[in-house]
Amino acid sequence: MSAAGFYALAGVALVVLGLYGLAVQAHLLRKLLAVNILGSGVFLVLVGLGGPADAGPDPVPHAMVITGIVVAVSATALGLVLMLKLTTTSGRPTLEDDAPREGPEA
Amino acid sequence: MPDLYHALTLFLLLNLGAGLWRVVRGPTAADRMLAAQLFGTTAVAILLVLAQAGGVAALRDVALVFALLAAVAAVAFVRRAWPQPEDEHDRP
Amino acid sequence: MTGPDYLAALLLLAGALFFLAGTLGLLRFPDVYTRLHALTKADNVGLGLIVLGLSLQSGSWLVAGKLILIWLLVLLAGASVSHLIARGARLRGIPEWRR
Amino acid sequence: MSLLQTGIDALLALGLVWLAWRALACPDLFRGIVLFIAFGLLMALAWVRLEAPDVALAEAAIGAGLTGALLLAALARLNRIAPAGTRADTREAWRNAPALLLVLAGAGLGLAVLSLLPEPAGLQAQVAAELGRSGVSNPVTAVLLNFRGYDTLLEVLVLLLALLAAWSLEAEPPRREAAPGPVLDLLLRLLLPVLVLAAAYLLWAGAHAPGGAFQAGAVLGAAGVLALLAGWRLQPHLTGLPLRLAIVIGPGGFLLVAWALLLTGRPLLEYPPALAGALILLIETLATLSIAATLAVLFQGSRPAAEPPA
Repeated sequence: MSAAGFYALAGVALVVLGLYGLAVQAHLLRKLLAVNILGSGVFLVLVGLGGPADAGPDPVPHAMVITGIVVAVSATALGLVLMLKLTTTSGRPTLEDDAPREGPEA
Repeated sequence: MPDLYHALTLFLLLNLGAGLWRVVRGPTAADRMLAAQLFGTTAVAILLVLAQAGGVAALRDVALVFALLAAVAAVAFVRRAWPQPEDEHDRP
Repeated sequence: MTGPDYLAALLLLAGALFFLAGTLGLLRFPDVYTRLHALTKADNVGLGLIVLGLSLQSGSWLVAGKLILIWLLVLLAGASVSHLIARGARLRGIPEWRR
Repeated sequence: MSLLQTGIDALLALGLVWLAWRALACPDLFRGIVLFIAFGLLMALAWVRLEAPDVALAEAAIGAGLTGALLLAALARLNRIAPAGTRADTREAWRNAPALLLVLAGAGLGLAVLSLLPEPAGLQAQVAAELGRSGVSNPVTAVLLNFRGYDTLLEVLVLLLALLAAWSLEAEPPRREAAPGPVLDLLLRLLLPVLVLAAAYLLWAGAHAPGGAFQAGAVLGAAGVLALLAGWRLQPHLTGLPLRLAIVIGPGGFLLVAWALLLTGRPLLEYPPALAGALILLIETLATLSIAATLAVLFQGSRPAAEPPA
């Protein structure tokens, strides 16, 4: 298999790990890490599939990934601000459904 | 010579992998951050070696960016994420 | 391979050795202060030797100058960060290792 | 390809997956963030191996510099707001996972990738054919600023949107920074001019070599983050209109160029070949300023005007 193949498959593994983390982690900061890892996996698949062929690497996925990286960091920054705001309001850095219920019996 | 460069790259990568043990073990936050600092230096070395091996001058620019920003994460750690000793922020 | 090639290879290998020493120190030394000491060996000497070896190979003063600039920047970052972390560790009362 | 190179690629790919797994699964959040910083570093090396130096530059500036600082600063604030909240029991969570569904999704994705790998069909030929008329000789910059310029226009607008959303949330103002001390102060005085110079170099080099507005903006933004971390703040008279102008000048200038071209009867963002190089440099310069200002202000999280003058 070509080198690009390794990275494309690693990208698939990162997508799965990211989805897994996003689904099962309660902490929002951890969810943001998961989204970032998921995004990195997508980028790797994109570039890996357009990877170095006989005609050289394909510049179009490269350009898309560069914009993707910048969008990811700005979205992460916004996500962190949202998380901090939520934590200030609710006292917990998790979404309501993920947290254990604190009913009157607790 | 290209074989030497690639062997060197592989060796440095293995070094980096060994350093991960310190990130996982700690014990203090400073130890983990130190290991990350070493990774940055190792990455610079790898990039410079690969630039020479493949004749890709642009990789030296990547190494330059790494070298320029090597301190950012560690400074963020020291200034923000490391729990402050009590008297530190009361000074003018 | 000619004479300069052997010299460059020797420098690169020596640099790699210092990286190994730095990593081993990071893993084996007992406290954060001694580990800082090990880390700076990789920054200063390890990268320095590799930069020297590659400069010999590059065959261009411009490239050699850029390599040395990169090394100096890493030195600056490494020295400052080591200082900041060591000072922070002392302020926070992280104990030094005693035999 | 030699065995050694295969070894490098295999090690990098495995390292990426292992780091991602540990970053998500380890019990301590701080450790997870440090592992994620190492992950970003390996990503940059992976881009190098994939012959994508432009992407490697962007990843180096953002993954190694900005993201780590952002996450660490957010963790610090989180620890102040909710000291107990940073340790979530991940083990519990990992047990109740819809694992089967994810294994199926992974298998499907893997099969799709494997079936696509043997015949990479790229746009190399089309880009190469049009490159002469694009105004630049770096194909990635040509795609970013010319062939798919509308993508990049929307992208700088996304950055602006993220900043507006963050500002509208009225997050708590950041605490006064401790005095930087002589070493950090000296580091900044030495490093900031070099950072600005490097950003200008990357911006200029982008026309013919890897580099460009995003990489330059990220490096300049990291310089701003470093200054903020040391406690340096903008003069009060600069935090109002001048800062906002720096933030909108990129998307604004881009839109003006697009509008002016429409008036001359051309399709959206199709530059006249004779002017393409100059227009791209103009747009990229303005975009670099805006990207840098936006990233640095996003790192701060709140409106700088809301701070009491120090």
